[in-house]
Amino acid sequence: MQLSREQLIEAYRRMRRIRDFEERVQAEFSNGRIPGFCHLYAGQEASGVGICMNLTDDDYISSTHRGHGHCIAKDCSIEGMMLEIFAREGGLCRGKGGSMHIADYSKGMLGANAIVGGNPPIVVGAALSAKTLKNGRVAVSFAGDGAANQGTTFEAMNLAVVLKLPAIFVIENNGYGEGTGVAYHVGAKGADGKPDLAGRARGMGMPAVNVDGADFFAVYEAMREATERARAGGGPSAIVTECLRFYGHFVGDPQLYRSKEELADVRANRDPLKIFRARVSEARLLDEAQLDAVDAEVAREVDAAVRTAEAAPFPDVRELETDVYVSYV
Amino acid sequence: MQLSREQLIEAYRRMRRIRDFEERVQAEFSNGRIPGFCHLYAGQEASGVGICMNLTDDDYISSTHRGHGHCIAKDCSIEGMMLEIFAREGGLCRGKGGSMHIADYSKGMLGANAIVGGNPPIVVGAALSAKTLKNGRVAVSFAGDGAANQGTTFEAMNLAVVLKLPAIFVIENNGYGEGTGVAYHVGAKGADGKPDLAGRARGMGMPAVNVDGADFFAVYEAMREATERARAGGGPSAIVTECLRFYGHFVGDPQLYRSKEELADVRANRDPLKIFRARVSEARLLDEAQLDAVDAEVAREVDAAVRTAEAAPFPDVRELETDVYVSYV
Amino acid sequence: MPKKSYRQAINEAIAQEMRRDPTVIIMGEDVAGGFGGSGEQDAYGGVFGVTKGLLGQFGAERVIDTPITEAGFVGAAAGAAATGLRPVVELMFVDFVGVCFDQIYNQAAKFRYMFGGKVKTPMVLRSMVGAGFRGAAQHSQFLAPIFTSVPGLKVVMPSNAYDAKGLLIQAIRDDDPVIFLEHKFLYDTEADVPDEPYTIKFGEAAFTREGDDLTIVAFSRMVQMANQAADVLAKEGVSSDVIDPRTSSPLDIAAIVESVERTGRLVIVDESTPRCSLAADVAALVADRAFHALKAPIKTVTAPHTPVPFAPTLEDAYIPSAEKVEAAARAVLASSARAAAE
Amino acid sequence: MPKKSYRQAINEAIAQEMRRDPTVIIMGEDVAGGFGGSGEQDAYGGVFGVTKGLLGQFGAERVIDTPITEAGFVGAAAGAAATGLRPVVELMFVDFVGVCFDQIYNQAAKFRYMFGGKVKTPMVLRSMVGAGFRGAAQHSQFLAPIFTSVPGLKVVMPSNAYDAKGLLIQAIRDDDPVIFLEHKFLYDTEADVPDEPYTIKFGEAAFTREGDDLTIVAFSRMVQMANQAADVLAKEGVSSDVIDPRTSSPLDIAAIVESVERTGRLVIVDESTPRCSLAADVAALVADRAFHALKAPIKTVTAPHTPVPFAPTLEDAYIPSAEKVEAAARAVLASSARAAAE
Ligand SMILES: Cc1ncc(C[n+]2csc(CCOP(=O)(O)OP(=O)(O)O)c2C)c(N)n1
Ligand SMILES: Cc1ncc(C[n+]2csc(CCOP(=O)(O)OP(=O)(O)O)c2C)c(N)n1
Ligand SMILES: [Mg+2]
Ligand SMILES: [Mg+2]
Repeated sequence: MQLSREQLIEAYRRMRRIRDFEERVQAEFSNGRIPGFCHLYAGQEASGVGICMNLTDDDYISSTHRGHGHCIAKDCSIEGMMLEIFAREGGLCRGKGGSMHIADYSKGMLGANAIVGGNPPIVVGAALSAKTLKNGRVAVSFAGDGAANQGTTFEAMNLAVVLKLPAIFVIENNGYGEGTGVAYHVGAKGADGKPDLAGRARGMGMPAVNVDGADFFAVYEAMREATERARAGGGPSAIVTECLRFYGHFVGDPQLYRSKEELADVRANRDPLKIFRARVSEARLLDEAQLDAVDAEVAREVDAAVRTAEAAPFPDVRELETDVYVSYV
Repeated sequence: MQLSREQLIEAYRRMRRIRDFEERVQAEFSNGRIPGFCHLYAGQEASGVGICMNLTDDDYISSTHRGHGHCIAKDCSIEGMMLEIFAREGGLCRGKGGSMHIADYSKGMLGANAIVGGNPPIVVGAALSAKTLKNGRVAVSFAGDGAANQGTTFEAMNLAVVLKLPAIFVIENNGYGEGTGVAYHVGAKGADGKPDLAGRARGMGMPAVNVDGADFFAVYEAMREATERARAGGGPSAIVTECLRFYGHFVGDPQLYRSKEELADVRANRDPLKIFRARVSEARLLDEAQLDAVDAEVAREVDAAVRTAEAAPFPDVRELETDVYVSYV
Repeated sequence: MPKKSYRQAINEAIAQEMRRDPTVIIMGEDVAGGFGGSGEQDAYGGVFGVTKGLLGQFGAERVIDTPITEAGFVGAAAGAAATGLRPVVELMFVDFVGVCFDQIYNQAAKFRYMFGGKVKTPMVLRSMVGAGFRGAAQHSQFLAPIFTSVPGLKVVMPSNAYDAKGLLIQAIRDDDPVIFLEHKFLYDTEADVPDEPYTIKFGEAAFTREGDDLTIVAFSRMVQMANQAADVLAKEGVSSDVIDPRTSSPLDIAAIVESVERTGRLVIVDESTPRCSLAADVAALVADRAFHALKAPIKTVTAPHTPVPFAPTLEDAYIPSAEKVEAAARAVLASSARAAAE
Repeated sequence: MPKKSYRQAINEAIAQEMRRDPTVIIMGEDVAGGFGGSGEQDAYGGVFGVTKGLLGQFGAERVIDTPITEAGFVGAAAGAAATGLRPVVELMFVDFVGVCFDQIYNQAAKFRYMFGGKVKTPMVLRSMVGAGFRGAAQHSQFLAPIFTSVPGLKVVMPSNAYDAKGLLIQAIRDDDPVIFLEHKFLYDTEADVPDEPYTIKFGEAAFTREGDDLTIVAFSRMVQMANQAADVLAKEGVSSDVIDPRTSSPLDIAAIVESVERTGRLVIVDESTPRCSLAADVAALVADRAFHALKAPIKTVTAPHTPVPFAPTLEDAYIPSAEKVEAAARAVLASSARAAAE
């Protein structure tokens, strides 16, 4: 593991940011302060951060309706995000996109996407740019277990293999697409009888691995290999991260489709932050005080972001018809 | 092999019909007597017939732009087909569909389809009908190697596995999608370095086999197993038939993308009719005279079909606006 | 008569038809919800609970949750419809049509014509339309014009609970493919809805207000805005026909023409973006067929030529409002008065 | 000036832009044709040979054959455009849009707005439109209205070789996503086409005939029918403006309104099916903005509300003909004469 102390702290910071951010969004949403829908990433932190700690701002990622975590993992400003989620003029999308459409091209974040399966083809395009322009970048598609069934996902995978592109397909298997369980919706089963998303990706002609998506280190390592291969011209890979969401599909979801036991188990045994802390403490890589300091710092950041967002103006109604085109007669 | 003499003769008859029909269409088209585009099935006869000899009129098939062979394999009237291809009122689609849209529901032929990848979902629906209505039917999707890359094909496969439907996905790998070779357009490669369409289907969670699509007996046997499994409630299967087309993608295609050697080899060594004749003669299942009699009979049939078609009227212009709806205000 | 919500009316229509006809099935994402999970099986009943309870009544063979593969399962509905079932398939938000449009417009809609009239495809595609929920650009569109433009489809958009039930039962019994557009803003609106099954014929407009000075044609939720505007104008002595065509294909153009021949003035209200919209469609038909009766320009009130924005300040300005309808009506009235004075 | 075909003009536009700008690439099915086969590599150059020769000039890194996965590669074009390339992507027949529409209307078209104006998506989607080739229901559609209705897209449909080159170069240089619709019937038509690169601005209509009695607006191939009809009428002393908007989005409505204000009479010719068509769109705009100038009903000449039939007898009746345009024009003229007489 080549991670420096600074990198470990940064990884923890981003995971903590995601957790705090999402818990705060959950609270603010429930208080009626956030319009629309929100899909929270809490519980899946190690997946997004384990992937993105391998990337620079020049590399590309593209995300889903559950995009807050990916943005934060890719180091987007949480203030800009919070403003956007609060529908304010100063948001990353100037209040026009909202939770499901956050993008920050300056960070290589090509956008959340409210169409399930919408983003994998777009990532193939970003990888094609990288290959054509020979700038050494890689492009990462995040998609859920549900999205993995969309035809676009398969098409994108085949295209990336055919054109040997530096694309990486991360499938975050959190067990559900809305209320429907992966054991039902993915027909392919492995030798263990479990849904075999990695096998399906391998069938498309690329290396694919399954990793524990609650374990930052496992995700990081799998991504390190995939990224090296991609940058070396070795073509695409797939990484299936097995993780679980703490909350419902959307904020407000009563989650009737999940048993009480499952929900309790998730928080007790599958918390990526707890697991990370335990690992770095055991291995004496970081001490508790450092981690606590990050916690405190992040809490302040998130709080400040909410306060900024609350105080910010909504977009002026004249913005309704701007930015449809770069230019139009 | 449980095929009776009558069945063998019938199989040969359908293969011969396809060959004669297609060669005649090629000639008539070149003479300017057939409007539009035609995609010929000659060379792939053993695939369609090997599959359909396992089916009854109640079972369903759905086809592609290269649909003549599948129609004939499913015992559609060649007169009705020829009338349709000649755009005549008496055609199977009353002149409104043409070569790319021949359908005959009385024979379980749900239609050719000019959208590559358009038919696999439709077949899933027919299989769903069969399962819901518990009528023991199976539904077969024919698709090419090119169509196998369409997202709809993957979606249909997964859906059929999830719902355990009596659907069979036949992928006719004739080496090309238009001018693009399968070695290029299918990213997945097997251990032998060749495109692995069966492996991809297996990855989707269903049994899949590769068979020699020029060998009627190999196709028939693979389909027998798949059909039994489907009728017994064992769910979908895939069969990849490796075959080659004698003609170009469409009538008139100069086929620059194929070498002269390839073209010569196809006719010399990959002719399903020659192979069939050799096999049944060697095994003394049928004698040459019987087969010659079929040839003569089919030649007359095809000739009669063309004469009927040539003499038949075009649809009256009043037909333009009929049959858009069952009823419309 | 019992008061029921639009949501209930739809649920009841489906349940009654499923009871009556064993070939009716429903399918879509989370139409039950909970399959393959560790908890309950009818957990969702559709994301807005419209199909809740049907699983318990009809079982998993007829209430079918699908993977997220709209092209796959909408195409399957078409194939099932052509082979003996009457599927009611749900496309959760109409915005998702882009991933399965081929199966709708090239397949289901064209089977009958392409195959020479020898096939019928009795499927219903239910889908949610409309802005106002802060759902942003990919969860708020109206898109009815795209379906309306397709020969072979029928397009239905109830504006109230009573119509929803009658039109949906008609849609399920209908032998052609029907696109049934439910406005998400209307689910909680109530109306008197009979318990018995009943049908409403396609292509028959409803008049929600009657008058002689102005014709307002409005679709789906926009009927509310039209009614409000008409009520304001009525207080000033301007009486309006408000016409809810209920189906855009077939369209009851005869009723509209008849009205315009009486009033001479037309405003059309449509939540679509303006280009090639339902509003444009109706305006064009009237500018041809009732031209000589017109006393003033035809005004349309639509969404602007923009995606649907997220921010409430912007989205509220995006949706046609009663005020905008009123303003359009006043412009038409003023213009005809000026013309008469000239 | 050298005579060139519409096909050559398009090829030349692409080649010149690829030479000028290394970020321009082309991709699609068989845009070269022959990859992975046993024969030649530039075997097709597009199914109608439009992109023939580009592989030899620019190599396989910039002339990219794709598998048959339109959603995949059209989406890839959008993603590539957002990250520094200028892809010219080919959707072979526009009829296939149903399998990739999401990537066009929810993704490429909306990026800029959804992301607050911070992104541009300079892609061109070239596609073949139109009936007349006996291609039947799934290879003959026009579909321009569907694109025109989408905010965020520009929609271009050249009616001749000269315009094809200038509009395509403009499209490639344009920073917004452009749908470029090539009528398959026009590939062999010729015009004077300069060798040098040139651009034609979007939203500027061309007048192919000028006159004061009647305005005929026609799109794409229909400009031919309009010209023929105008020429017949001219012999009888009726002079017409024939307006080719060239782009339906943006639309040069100012030119149309100005003309109708002069002529008072309008016929619109559009190969679309009638509902929510380009014809309806233009009619609605004029019925609002130039109402008081109108002397007669606005007539539209479109395809019927049917799929495209295969049989030549039917397809020939499907396509708007010069005779139908003439008949519509005569109806408009007669109606205004009657009105004047009253
Ligand atoms: C094309 C499309 N179909 C359906 C939906 C509705 N929808 C939104 S999220 C979701 C579930 C996605 O599941 P998954 O991919 O596993 O992601 P997760 O929510 O678990 O992160 C569905 C069905 C959509 N937004 N787009
Ligand atoms: C959606 C769609 N994309 C592209 C085409 C154009 N097209 C027609 S046939 C064909 C090749 C199909 O290849 P394959 O599936 O291997 O079938 P084959 O022609 O070899 O029988 C293509 C690209 C189409 N008809 N539909
Ligand atoms: Mg999931
Ligand atoms: Mg092939």
